Amino acid sequence: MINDKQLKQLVEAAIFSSEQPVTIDQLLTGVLAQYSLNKPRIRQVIDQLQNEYNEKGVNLVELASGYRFQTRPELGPALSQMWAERAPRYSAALMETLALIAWRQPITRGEIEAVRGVSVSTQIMKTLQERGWVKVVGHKEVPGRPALFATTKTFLDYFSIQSVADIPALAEPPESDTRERDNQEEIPSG
Amino acid sequence: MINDKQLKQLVEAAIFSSEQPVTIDQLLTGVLAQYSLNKPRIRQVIDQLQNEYNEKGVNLVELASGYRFQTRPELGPALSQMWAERAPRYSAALMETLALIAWRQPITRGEIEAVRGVSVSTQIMKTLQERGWVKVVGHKEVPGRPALFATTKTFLDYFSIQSVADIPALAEPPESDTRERDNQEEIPSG
Amino acid sequence: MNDNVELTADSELGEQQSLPLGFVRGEPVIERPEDLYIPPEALEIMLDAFSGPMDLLLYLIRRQKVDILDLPILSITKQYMEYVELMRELKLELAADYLVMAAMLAEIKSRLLLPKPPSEDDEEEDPRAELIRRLREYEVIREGAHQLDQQPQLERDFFFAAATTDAKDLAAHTPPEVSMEELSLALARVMRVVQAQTHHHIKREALSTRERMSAVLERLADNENVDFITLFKVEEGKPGVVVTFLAILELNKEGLIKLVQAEPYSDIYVSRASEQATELEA
Repeated sequence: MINDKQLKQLVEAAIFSSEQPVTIDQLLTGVLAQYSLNKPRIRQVIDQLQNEYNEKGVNLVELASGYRFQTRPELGPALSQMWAERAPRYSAALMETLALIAWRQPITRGEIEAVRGVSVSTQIMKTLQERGWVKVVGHKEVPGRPALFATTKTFLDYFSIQSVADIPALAEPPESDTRERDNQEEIPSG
Repeated sequence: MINDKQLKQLVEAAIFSSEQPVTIDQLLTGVLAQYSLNKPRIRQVIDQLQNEYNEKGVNLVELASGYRFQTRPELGPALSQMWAERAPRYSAALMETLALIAWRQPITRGEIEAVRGVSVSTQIMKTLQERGWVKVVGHKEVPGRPALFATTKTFLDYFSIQSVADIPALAEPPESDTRERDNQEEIPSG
Repeated sequence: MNDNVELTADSELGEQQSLPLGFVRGEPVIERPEDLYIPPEALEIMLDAFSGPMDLLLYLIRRQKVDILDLPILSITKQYMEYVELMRELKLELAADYLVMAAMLAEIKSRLLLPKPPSEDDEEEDPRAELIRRLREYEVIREGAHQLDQQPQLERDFFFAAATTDAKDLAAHTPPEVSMEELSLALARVMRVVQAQTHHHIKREALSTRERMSAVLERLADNENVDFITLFKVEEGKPGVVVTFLAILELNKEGLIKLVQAEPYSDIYVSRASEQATELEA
């Protein structure tokens, strides 16, 4: 025999420890197999649990495939912070392209490629524009009329830079750095 | 600002939805980053939650690497029936190797073999590392530079121990043994 | 696990009367060995159950109910050898480690049986000492392993209680955060590249036109027709472009390369003079 309290604990623990939603049938044939219990009894226990968890950080919900505990919907945005580091990071190539546009705007893709010594992928330009950081401000009057890219106000807001004029100063390479590189026989990539 | 109820829900949901045990620091810098809260406040919330879950099917426990919700110990037999396929059995050879690493870390494979009087299979070392119980923490500065193995917090969490010292037999080596080991350049276990 | 084995062994004690007689070191075993009342099937299970020769040795000592410190080396060695021989007789796969231990026991035994030299110095210890030390050390570890196994284990005695969350999906759709510092670092990298290029202007000027001529020829070796423009590297700056241009003119003058232009203002193609680039001519 199993008393009400034990039964509730067992159902609660079974649903919490399952990797998949759990049905009442699975409970009856699984953890509760040794007791003679019926569906209405289990449903009653689940009702009680749903009430108990109503105001909690996790709720007991019924899905098409069974019952499971899930976090309270309105906590989603705050909880997503926990996985923030999982969000993909921008590549060095994207950051350098963005830096170049900010510093040398308006600039064509070809000019960016000339400085970086490697081609700039279409995906990078697309990402920068989708993020709202970069936009086309015109076309250079040379053969092919390439687009001229510039940074947006959204970009400035994001980085809290007062004006575009502030940007180069932020990245002025230190003296030591220049000296050091003079001693190196470095060939630019590309 | 966040009120007590919301805070408790958020902490509860964060611990329930994390794949790893969660520390108070992780809560403060993660889900709670936008609120100015301090450790004592969070500890208070965790105390409340521990009380609330005291009689439930799952309990909030503190492990070596943080807080985690886990099923009530006495429900183990019933639940393990339901999730039998999940529970692996470990050989005596594996457990002895693990115990040796736990107690004598950092230790080389050769040193393990010397004590056990039998070669340690590659499979055992692989299993221990795949489970995240054991990791290579360095190399011994002797010919061949053999890897030095140590146990992880994951290992402590898995066996619900706070530290290796909690295992009585391991905590107290026999008299004669202690004497001898004093002469060695022993690195304290971490 | 070893406790189970012991139970199996003990339960067989009364029932098992006949054992296949084995050979120990080539000598037939006339008498049934003491304490060895284990049928082959059980022995096979036992061999699996023992985690190694140390485990087997400890088992034999415990069966005699003696302290490890009083290790009765003669009887233990005899029993151990009997086990090993029996394992061989039954063609059980025997780990080499069991034979290593057998050799060690035999050596200790012979040292014990040898008369002690009269000028024995104090340093000389009991031949059993090292084995006793190892056995005690191993016993502690084995006990530790046993206690570890008794600890509540995740997924055996308790389970991780988890709740699913939509927060992960929310996080995945959040674009990466970028700090001002990251942007500054990116800009610094770009500026270093620009500086390196400036630096190269000076270096390239020092380059001889002859060297560049070789480079251009080398470049042409694999390609029949090369777009004139591609021979220039923008990042070399103006001086680099000039050196390349001079090299191309010189190569042309020396008849080493051929410059082909289909029509005025169209692309110019360069090829090695030895190659017939007729197809490009209008």
